[in-house]
Amino acid sequence: MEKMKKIEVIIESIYVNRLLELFKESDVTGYTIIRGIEGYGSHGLKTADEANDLLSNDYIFTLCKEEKFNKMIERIRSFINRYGGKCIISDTQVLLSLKESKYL
Amino acid sequence: MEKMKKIEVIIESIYVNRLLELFKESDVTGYTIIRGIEGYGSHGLKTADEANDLLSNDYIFTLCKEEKFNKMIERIRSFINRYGGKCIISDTQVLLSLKESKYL
Amino acid sequence: MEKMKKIEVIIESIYVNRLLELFKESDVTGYTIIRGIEGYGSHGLKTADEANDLLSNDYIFTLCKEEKFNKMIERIRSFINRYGGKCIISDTQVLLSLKESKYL
Amino acid sequence: MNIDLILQNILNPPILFFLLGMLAVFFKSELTIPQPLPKLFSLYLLIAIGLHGGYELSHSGINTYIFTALFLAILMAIIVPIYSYFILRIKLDSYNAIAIAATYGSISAVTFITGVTYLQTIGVEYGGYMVAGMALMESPAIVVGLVFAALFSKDSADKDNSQDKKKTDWKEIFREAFLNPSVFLLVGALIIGIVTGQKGWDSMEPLFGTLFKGMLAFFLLDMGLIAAKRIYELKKVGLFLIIFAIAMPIFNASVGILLGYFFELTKGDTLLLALLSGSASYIAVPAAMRLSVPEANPGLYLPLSLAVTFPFNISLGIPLYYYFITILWG
Amino acid sequence: MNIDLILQNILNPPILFFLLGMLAVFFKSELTIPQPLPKLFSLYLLIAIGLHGGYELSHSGINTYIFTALFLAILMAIIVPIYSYFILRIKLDSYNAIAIAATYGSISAVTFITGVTYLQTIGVEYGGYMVAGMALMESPAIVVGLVFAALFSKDSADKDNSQDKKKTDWKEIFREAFLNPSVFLLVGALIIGIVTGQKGWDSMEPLFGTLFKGMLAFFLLDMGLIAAKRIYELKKVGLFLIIFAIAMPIFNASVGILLGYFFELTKGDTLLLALLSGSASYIAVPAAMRLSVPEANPGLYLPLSLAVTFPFNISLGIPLYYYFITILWG
Amino acid sequence: MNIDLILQNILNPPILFFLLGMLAVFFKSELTIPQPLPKLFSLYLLIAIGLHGGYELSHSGINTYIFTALFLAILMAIIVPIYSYFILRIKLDSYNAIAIAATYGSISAVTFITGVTYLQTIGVEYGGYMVAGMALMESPAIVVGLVFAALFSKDSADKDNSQDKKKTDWKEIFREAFLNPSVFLLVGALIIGIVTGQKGWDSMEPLFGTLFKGMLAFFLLDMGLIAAKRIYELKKVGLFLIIFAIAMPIFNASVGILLGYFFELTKGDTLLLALLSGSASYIAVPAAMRLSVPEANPGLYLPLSLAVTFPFNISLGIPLYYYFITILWG
Ligand SMILES: Nc1ncnc2c1ncn2[C@@H]1O[C@H](COP(=O)(O)O)[C@@H](O)[C@H]1O
Ligand SMILES: Nc1ncnc2c1ncn2[C@@H]1O[C@H](COP(=O)(O)O)[C@@H](O)[C@H]1O
Ligand SMILES: Nc1ncnc2c1ncn2[C@@H]1O[C@H](COP(=O)(O)O)[C@@H](O)[C@H]1O
Ligand code: NA
Ligand code: NA
Ligand code: NA
Repeated sequence: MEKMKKIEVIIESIYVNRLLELFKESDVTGYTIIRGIEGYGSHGLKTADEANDLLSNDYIFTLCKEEKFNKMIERIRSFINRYGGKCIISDTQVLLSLKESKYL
Repeated sequence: MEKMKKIEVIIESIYVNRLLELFKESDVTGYTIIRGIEGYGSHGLKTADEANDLLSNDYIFTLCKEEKFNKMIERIRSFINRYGGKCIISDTQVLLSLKESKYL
Repeated sequence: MEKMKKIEVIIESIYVNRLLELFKESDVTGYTIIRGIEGYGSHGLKTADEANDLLSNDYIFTLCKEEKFNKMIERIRSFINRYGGKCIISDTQVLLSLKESKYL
Repeated sequence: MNIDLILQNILNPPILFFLLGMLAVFFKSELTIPQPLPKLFSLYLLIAIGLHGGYELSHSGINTYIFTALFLAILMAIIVPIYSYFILRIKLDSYNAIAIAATYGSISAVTFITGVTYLQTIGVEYGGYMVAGMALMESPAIVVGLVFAALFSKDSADKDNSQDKKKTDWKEIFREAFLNPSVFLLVGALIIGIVTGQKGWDSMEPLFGTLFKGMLAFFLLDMGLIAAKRIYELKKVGLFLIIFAIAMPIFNASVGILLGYFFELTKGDTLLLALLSGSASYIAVPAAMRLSVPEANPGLYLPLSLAVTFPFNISLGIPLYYYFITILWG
Repeated sequence: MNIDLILQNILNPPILFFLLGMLAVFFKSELTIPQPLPKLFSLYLLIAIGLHGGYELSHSGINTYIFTALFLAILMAIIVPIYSYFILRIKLDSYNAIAIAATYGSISAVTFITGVTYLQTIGVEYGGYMVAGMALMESPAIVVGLVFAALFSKDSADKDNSQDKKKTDWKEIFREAFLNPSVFLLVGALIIGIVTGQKGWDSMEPLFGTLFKGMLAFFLLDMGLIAAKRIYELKKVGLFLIIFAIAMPIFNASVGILLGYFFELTKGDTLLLALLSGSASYIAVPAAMRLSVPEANPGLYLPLSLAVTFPFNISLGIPLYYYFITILWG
Repeated sequence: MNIDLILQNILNPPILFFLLGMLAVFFKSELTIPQPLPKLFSLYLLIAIGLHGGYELSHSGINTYIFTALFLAILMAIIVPIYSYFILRIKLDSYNAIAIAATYGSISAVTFITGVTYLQTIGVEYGGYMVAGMALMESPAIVVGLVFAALFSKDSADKDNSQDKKKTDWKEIFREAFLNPSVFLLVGALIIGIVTGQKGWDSMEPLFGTLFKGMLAFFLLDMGLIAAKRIYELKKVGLFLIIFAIAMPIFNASVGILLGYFFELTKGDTLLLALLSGSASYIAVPAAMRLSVPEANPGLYLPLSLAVTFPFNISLGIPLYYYFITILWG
């Protein structure tokens, strides 16, 4: 098991590609997405039942080591300043497969 | 970054409006919902593929400061006693946008 | 409130039944599933929009006490070695309903 | 009873697709029809039923005969949950008796249209106004259930000391009774059908008329999957309730048939009245009961309605009730 | 103005289903049409419109008249967002003025086909090439919006010091303008319709022709739900913009009608040109604006387009514009 | 080879929608058809194919000719995965050779119905019993794959010391072979079609017959999106396998054609036999292989089947195989 940060982001679906680009540029090795979710926050109610990506959220999380996280955090902060959304950071343990123990 | 509690609740979809009311009465400023999920627990199997909200769960979480959480916890407990479901509480850090740093 | 481990697993949808079997054999008392989610990792991109369960992930989590977790962990590790996927472990507090306080 | 009557009903693609869905579960095939596809089918069926019923009403207008039929429909919808409650109290606590009584007091739209398909197959006339009857039969059982809940389970209100909660509930439950999606959409489409008449129907028929039986078959495939999955829960339900779930529909249908006979309804209309009386709700009422009587166990009323009464009615019930009718009418 | 014109439009099932959807929200019925069902309907409608338009173009070919009609369509699509921007700047900042101007400069496909349905109801001819006109009118407003964003809101680019970001945006926004799913699918289906001609249409007509009005009704039920939900946001929008959301379509449609009159389009084609000019986008343009002008508030442009302009156009706008046309044409 | 044969195939709306889907991906348009819409289309197509095949079988009955055709179908389904395996072993390890061989040994229903559409376009007769042939051809390759896995990759079983796991697998894999949703639904619908005959088909035809080509076009639009996305993975696949993915179908189809010739099948039936032999599974078999041979890389067998063989077969393969047939038959 490896200690890692779990970075969860909830943003308007329309901005998800831009966030994934940010992840890519930060050398993130993996992520998980749950699309078309709902929510309420400072930008109002997202109901996810519209013919429109502006009214629906996506939920993305990525796991990474503390160092990588420290490098990303400012970029995520300015992303959220510009596009809205929430970012939640928590401490987790990740169970690695044999192969991955080498990768990460 | 701000230390906050993440309160996750899994309940039968049919009760989600009542939970949101509880949130509202507790002055929760935001929440996120993932609808139509499946699960197994003391109330049996929820398969989410039925023409029926009783057999499907919703997953809701809200982030709030410790004080607000302490005020809510008894209401959530009695909600779960009445309607079933699970409530998970964990410690997280939330990255705030410039604007929100004032709000919360 | 009860201290528990939250074990989150992300795997190819096609293997979810096998994981649930593993859970059953480990006497897990409950779990939650979010199906058809997307992700990227060492096994490439899962887009969840295909007529095919191989290209989509499921997200499952279960809450259990530390002892049960310790018994399961090696089985999950060998599961992930064989079938891929990610397993995230974190510490949480679970709010129990009156009834359950007896069960668990 | 003539075996032909049964075969004429069962050897129709919709019923066979229902059986196919059940077989898929029994054989553990991984066939699934994920949400929101079942939702699409049920929206479609409700709109189609409503529009067509409205269209026929726009032709027939309202007369004493139709008025009588609709009156009988409401009558059945009120008395069935009342006497069901007292029968159920023999073995069950108040909460569960209320929930099950309300479930059986209301109706199942898919059972209704399977009956309509059967009448078309055997070439027996029926009236489009029976759709209005169906719409009128959905809500009364919910109201009866709520009144009984207020009368017979007051204690629960005391335990839970949040009084304001109780007040909001009433509004919410009223909405569940009269504005739940099924009733709302059915009545809405019915009115649109009446208002737009022949011209409206001409433009809607290709989708909501011609394709109807195919969509019913598709939907029943899904219902087969759903019903079969619930069968595994029946072992927890107990013999009394399983017998109830077959005997009660037959009894209710018989009452409907007798009423139809005495008030001189046609054979087709009587079958539909009987079927509505004998059918049990598995969407609207369970939802309303879950909200208003959370103490009742949905592990009882759902499997009974879905896995026993529904399959029984659409396979054997329909020809059985029609057999009763042919005997009475001579 | 003749009340009959309005009734002829409103007493059609599709419009009535739209009203039913709105009522569902006002009465707090829990009727929902969850994703991806709305997506299914909109994919269907785009393909159907494109195929049928292409099929008709394969018959008519291109001539000077059609060329004129298409030219007028593009003209309107360029000038509307330009003058709208300057009107909006009276009260709004640059960002919001750009986003709203672009929204109103583009078109709504569902408004268009509701107009087509109206013309069929009252038996007035129109040309299938107007579908090509519609396709041509989607993108210009996005381009105008982007040029204005570059001209009038440079400051924002400075604040955000990630210069490379700005470059990629242009490519992304170009894609949004010309390759967004609506434009892409519509144009693609149009070309397939042209290429496969009569034979192609014969094989596609049962799904994409015959069922069209039923599917439109189904989709408008959902649009009613969506529009009504947004109405609650209008209180934050302010009177100026609400007036804008009704006056602007009437004005734009009138300009379209005058152009149609002077360039001698037929009455049917002119109505469609007017309607396209008067309609506002609620999918493609809002998406493009959200990406390129994140500073603009979608809480303004979305409710205006969805909850004011769209309902107005399909209920009163269509007969009103047609009334103008009957006056001019005499 | 006559270019007309190709154009007759390609200039059909379904194939053009497939190309449109591919273009959407290449042009990076954000057109998507989210789940469960693709699922809806594939359920529809399976039911439609099954019902129609069953309906035709209810007319034709079983005779020696049909028996021969079905026998040849099974024969091809058994020998193709066997010889494919040995060809693939030249370059690949046992696991991947098994998975790919099984994939190519089974069939693709959408390829089959595209072929049926082609025959209708060019006016050539074929037998509805070929649907039964298709159903019979789905499973054998899975069984062959499993037997090979047991024979040639025993070592893996040892590594994993959970013996009981291995036992349950067999049951699960048997289910995958004979009760996977595709086979189950197809065979179920086929039987329903046979049992309900003319009368059943009459009631189902509006949905499952008349709309078929439109639904196929809709589904192929999605398949275009899916296939094109996988093309980007082909660079990791290597030239040997890409050549395999085109040469193998041609070879398998040719074997099918020769068998059809010697056993005196009609031209139409032979084309369908060839197409089934040449097509590769992209749903049922990959799923079964992923479960039973997790060591094989789905990044190989999925892109090959989806992004090479499927597009090749429905665009060039069909007319090519038909060209071979016209040469042989003279
Ligand atoms: N306090 C909160 N707890 C949980 N989720 C939140 C919270 N605030 C915002 N969100 C989620 O983040 C999304 C964007 O937040 P916002 O930008 O504040 O509107 C919302 O639509 C919610 O899904
Ligand atoms: N131990 C558990 N771990 C994860 N999820 C659970 C657990 N127990 C219950 N759940 C979820 O909570 C829902 C309601 O729980 P219950 O009221 O116990 O049936 C279940 O359907 C599951 O989705
Ligand atoms: N670093 C990561 N952060 C979040 N999710 C991940 C990460 N790596 C992998 N995943 C998820 O786990 C799935 C399987 O991982 P893998 O077996 O590495 O392909 C991926 O498709 C992702 O959904
Ligand atoms: Na009843
Ligand atoms: Na416009
Ligand atoms: Na094959």
